[in-house]
Amino acid sequence: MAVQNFQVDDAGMPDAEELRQLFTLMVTVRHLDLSAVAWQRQGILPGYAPELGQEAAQVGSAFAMDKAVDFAFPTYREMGVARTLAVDMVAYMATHKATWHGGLYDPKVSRLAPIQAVVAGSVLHAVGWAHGERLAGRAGVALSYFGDGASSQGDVHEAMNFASLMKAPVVFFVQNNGWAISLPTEAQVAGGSVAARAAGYNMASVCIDGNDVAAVVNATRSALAHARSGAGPVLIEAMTYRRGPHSTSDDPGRYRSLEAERIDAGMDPLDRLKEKLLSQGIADEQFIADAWTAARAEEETLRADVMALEPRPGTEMFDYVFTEPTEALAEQRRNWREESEHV
Amino acid sequence: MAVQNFQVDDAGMPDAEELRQLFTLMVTVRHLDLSAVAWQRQGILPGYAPELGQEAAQVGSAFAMDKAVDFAFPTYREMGVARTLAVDMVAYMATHKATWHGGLYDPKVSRLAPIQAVVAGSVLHAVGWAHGERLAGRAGVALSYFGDGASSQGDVHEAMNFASLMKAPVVFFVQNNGWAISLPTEAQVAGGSVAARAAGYNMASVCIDGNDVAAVVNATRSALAHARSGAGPVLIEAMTYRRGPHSTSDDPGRYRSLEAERIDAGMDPLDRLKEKLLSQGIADEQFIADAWTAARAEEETLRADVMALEPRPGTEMFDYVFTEPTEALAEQRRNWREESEHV
Amino acid sequence: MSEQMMSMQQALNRALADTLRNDPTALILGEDVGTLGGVFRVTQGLAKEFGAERVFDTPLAESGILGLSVGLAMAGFHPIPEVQFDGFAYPAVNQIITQLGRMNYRSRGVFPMPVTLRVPSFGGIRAPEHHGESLEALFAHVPGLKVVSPADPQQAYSLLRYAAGLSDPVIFMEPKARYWQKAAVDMDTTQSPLGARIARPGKHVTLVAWGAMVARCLQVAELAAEDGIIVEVVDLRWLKPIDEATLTESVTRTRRAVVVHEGPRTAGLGAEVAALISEHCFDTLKAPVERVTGFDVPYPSGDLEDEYIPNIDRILFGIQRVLEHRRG
Amino acid sequence: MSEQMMSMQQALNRALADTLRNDPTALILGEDVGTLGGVFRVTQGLAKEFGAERVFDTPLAESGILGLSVGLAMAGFHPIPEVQFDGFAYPAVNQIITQLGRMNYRSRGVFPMPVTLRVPSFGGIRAPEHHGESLEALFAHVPGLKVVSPADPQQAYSLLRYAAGLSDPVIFMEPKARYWQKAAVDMDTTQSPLGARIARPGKHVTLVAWGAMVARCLQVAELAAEDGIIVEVVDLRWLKPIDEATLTESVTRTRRAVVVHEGPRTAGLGAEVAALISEHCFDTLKAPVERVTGFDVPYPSGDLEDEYIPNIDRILFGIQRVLEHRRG
Ligand SMILES: Cc1ncc(C[n+]2csc(CCOP(=O)(O)OP(=O)(O)O)c2C)c(N)n1
Ligand SMILES: Cc1ncc(C[n+]2csc(CCOP(=O)(O)OP(=O)(O)O)c2C)c(N)n1
Ligand SMILES: [Mg+2]
Ligand SMILES: [Mg+2]
Repeated sequence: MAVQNFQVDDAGMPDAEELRQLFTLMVTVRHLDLSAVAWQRQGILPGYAPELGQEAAQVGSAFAMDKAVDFAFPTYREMGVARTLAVDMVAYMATHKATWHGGLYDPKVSRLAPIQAVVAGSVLHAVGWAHGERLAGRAGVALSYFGDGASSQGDVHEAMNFASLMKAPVVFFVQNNGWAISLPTEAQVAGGSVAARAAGYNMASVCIDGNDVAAVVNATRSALAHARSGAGPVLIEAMTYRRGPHSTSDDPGRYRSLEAERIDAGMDPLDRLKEKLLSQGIADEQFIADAWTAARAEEETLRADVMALEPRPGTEMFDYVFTEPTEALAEQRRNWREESEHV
Repeated sequence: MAVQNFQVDDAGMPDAEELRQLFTLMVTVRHLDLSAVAWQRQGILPGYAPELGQEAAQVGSAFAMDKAVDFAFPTYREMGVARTLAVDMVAYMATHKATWHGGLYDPKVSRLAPIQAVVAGSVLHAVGWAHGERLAGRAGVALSYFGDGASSQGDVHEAMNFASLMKAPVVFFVQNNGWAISLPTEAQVAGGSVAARAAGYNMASVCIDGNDVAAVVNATRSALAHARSGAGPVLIEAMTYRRGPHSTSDDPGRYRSLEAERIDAGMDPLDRLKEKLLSQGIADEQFIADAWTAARAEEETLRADVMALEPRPGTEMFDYVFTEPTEALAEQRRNWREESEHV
Repeated sequence: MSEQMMSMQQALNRALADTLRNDPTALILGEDVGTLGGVFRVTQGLAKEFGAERVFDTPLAESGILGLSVGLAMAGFHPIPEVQFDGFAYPAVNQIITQLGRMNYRSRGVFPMPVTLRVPSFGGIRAPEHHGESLEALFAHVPGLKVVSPADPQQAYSLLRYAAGLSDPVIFMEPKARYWQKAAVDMDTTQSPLGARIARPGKHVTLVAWGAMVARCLQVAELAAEDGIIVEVVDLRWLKPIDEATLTESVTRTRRAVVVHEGPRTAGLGAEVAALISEHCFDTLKAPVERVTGFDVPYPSGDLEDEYIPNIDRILFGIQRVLEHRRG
Repeated sequence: MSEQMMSMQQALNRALADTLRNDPTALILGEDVGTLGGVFRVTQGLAKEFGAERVFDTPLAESGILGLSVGLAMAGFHPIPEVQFDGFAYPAVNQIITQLGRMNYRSRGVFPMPVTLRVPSFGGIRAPEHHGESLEALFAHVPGLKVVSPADPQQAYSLLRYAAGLSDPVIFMEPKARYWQKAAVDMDTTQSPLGARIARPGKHVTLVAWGAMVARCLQVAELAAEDGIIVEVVDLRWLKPIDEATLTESVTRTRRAVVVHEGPRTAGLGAEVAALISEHCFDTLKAPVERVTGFDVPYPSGDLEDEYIPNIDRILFGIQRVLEHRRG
């Protein structure tokens, strides 16, 4: 399935220990994702965008990163990426709690750019960052996450053209989850394949089974290595399925039937990995059960911490606008304090 | 060279009489183009964007249109298209005379949209217009002109995706003239081919010799027929060369040598057609000479008329903003007249 | 008598249905406007009733949606595009400013642009980033555009019907925080859809607002009345062109004015309103026109949005300042 | 003594060279900025001197240029992108507003955006469509951006050096009609690059302007002086943040103000200046602040641009109106 000079062999396949780690991560992410939806129903979060069904794509791709040098640019749906990168998940959930746009985690330390709400908004940043790393003589590769819907945006085209021309070390990681809110991929992506676009830019690309975490790790490792070597960007289209609603305010029943969902979703990526682990003797039922227990424990602490998260002081509205504040803004800050905090 | 379901056979090749017409048009356009540059030097026009070398691409493509139903969307460099469509050339030159942005010709009657100064600005309009024609049950096809430079713009990507999904009757006619001001195509178009992009949208495309007017007519006719039949859009990449400066304020000596120009330009499209006409006995030297004489006569009248073109009354600044004017604007108009025309 | 209780979302839906019914050239397009009926359900049921040719989903590309609309208008249609949220109008700004606002001018009237762009606007719903922006200052500055915002269901119905009947491009800014409140709507109202509207007559000070801030100003007027301050509330409605006559008439009576909006203060539309009032009422004004606005900061996350959007207290402080101004 | 006669184009070129020399993270990018040296030759010679890695041509995509700059800034660089003309900043508006202006805020200071966006701006050179636009009102309204415009070669050098040294994003609007006029430039000036500047002291009326309008206002001041009217000209320089103190100080003395700009009147930056002056000088103002501006029409073709841009007559009429205002 590889095109041009880019070859995905099996060199990057995760070993048994890695598969166990991946399973544990996927369980953690799955449980946290379902919990976040529940938190929204319980009034803890005003909203949330579930990644249900995309655990293999997200965990697998982030797992392949070299956290010492690489950097990921997420959308609003990359909770699995964040958790895999060991981002502080309270600080991550702060976005969904409406505490701070972009999250409260330190993106530099986390190797995860702030959460991005503009569809396709950060794809060009990934190219710029990657080019900068190369200019600076560093070895980092940018991992740019976006969806099938985002592929329609002009910025994605500009990003692919720039990246290919500059041979920027970027991996465009497209999660084709079948939907952009209510629009199915076939009405979104002319020709049906985002990966097929890459050839037009003389860019390497590969379309993979995004629900097979081993395949995702392997392809992402190959792509990162390719980009790191200076051979140019790679586009990975990971075919997956958005098993849940677009967000907690969405009602998929308006545009797809449960029957269609069941057929299109295919086999659950967690079940697939579990079967593999068990059938290949990589893990036993106890291991599986322990993973779920750990996930539940993690979620409980997290829930408590998320609930305890206090609103940021209003002064921060003013304090992060500029690095060198202006007198006009300082005055607005003073007025705000007088009228709202009565100081 | 054809891709997918789109086949360019020789069915649309111009016959002998058409070749003579094409030659006459190309001579007219060539002479007018060189003259317009001279007019600029003489102070008649403040600026001009020569199409020197692109006569075959422009005349040939416009010649293929069905003026009863089709519609062309030009950039700022399509003088040859305008002349072929028999647009009133004084009204056309009005743009370059700085009389009125977009020209003074009636775009509906002319089947030529107003001159467009935003690179890639009108590509989406062509798609929308084409879709509208189909909705209205009319047979029109949109011919969307743009350059190699324009292909980098996000709007072009969005237009191709929309057009292919909607099967809109559009022909994207790309004049790859090797340059976007000072940037050569290889630094502009990743992969080097705009036509190659089409496959990624499951769109028909063909790359043609844009300096062979017969090939241009033939390919454009095929493409128009394909689009008209409801089979979807087609992209034609006409390989040509910008033999002159980008505009009358440009100095190509700063970014390309005369030697490189000579090699890259190849054979002049006019000379090619002339040789063909003579060698195949389609026309004789007298015909050639007459064409030039007619071109000179046309240019002389035109020059006089362009020179005579008066500035539009200032009130028109206000009169074309809205179809239903506002009181605020009416007041500005009154104030302007008082202060500037003292009425 | 056609008066009915309905929410703004329903009133807009009704206005769109009536437009599609009466104008065969009207088309609705945008992200998720078809099968889903829009993320705010404003286009709910329309694809079903009018067919997928007249109400259709587009790919996720706002520049594409606007560029397509310009082309459709050139072909004789009346497109009613939607951008899903205020902050996602930015990718379409080039098409809006250089094409939509200029095609009639450029073509010397040959290609009018009867395009009604619906933009769910403003904040107040604890939404993610870029879902709470106020773009009226940007749009009002653009030559060739008209801009309007309804404050309640009646205005929503009347103004959308009117805007969608114009042959000029109109940016129609829907205050999303007000989508769900119900009120009586008279579908056959003879009230003029032009100009501003005195939403509550008063005498001591004029509050000028639009969109969701009108309801807030009406609340403020209630509270102020308890202290004997009789506040006049002007619902500006048209943000371009601004109804200078109504503003002047009101402030000539009250001699004091406060303009309220959600968008950032600097170069916000409040500056234009303040400048107009100062120009027209210079000799009668008892105090400088106050601006109670959002701050010059990015629209904040939900936890802080009540600190950002002008709240009742801040508007009352503004009123107090104009009432207490003493020549210095 | 480093004073030298040079044009604004040369001063800018010099400022860029000095920046590249002193700041190893500085990069220049844009359409035709490399080999060609820019269509206005502002980056002439820089690619040759500093190499193709630091001064490079991009493909023809303004959103791409700005998005790339944001990413480069995240990687620790100081990009100095150029968009070729004002009207071609529109395709980049989404990246400018939602990303460039917000990344520092969104990341809570972790990713400052030291990006200096150069935009050849304003009209007056008989150029094609979209080559004469004034975007200051749009940019000044955007949280997170600073906006500045030089009026002469000295300001060009000093302000660009200063802006390019900031770690906040600055929109640098170059008045293209003034690129070629020469004047003395002191490269070691100790004048502060902050705030506004009294370009000519006066006493009867304050003219507020920026960019190319400063030179025109200085001409007006000369002419008015012949009639005994002593005009003060304030070169605003920073369009965001606006130097309210200097405006207030000046108008407190002159008690009359006229603001002049090329962009359309409605919701133009003149409204903000007028509103600020009215707020701060309410009790001293003898007449409403006049706005002499472009009209609410698309920037016209060359033949009509002198009818559109505030000319000497229209500015003189504005002065006359504020001088003759009588309480009515
Ligand atoms: C520029 C922009 N336009 C519209 C939206 C509203 N919106 C948010 S998510 C979304 C669908 C995105 O689909 P896709 O890229 O496939 O990602 P997915 O949601 O499936 O993960 C839309 C339309 C937005 N956030 N940004
Ligand atoms: C959006 C936009 N950006 C920049 C420009 C300035 N500009 C005018 S023509 C041009 C080059 C266009 O190259 P290409 O598309 O190849 O067309 P050509 O000029 O070769 O016909 C540029 C950069 C513009 N007009 N519009
Ligand atoms: Mg998707
Ligand atoms: Mg070209």
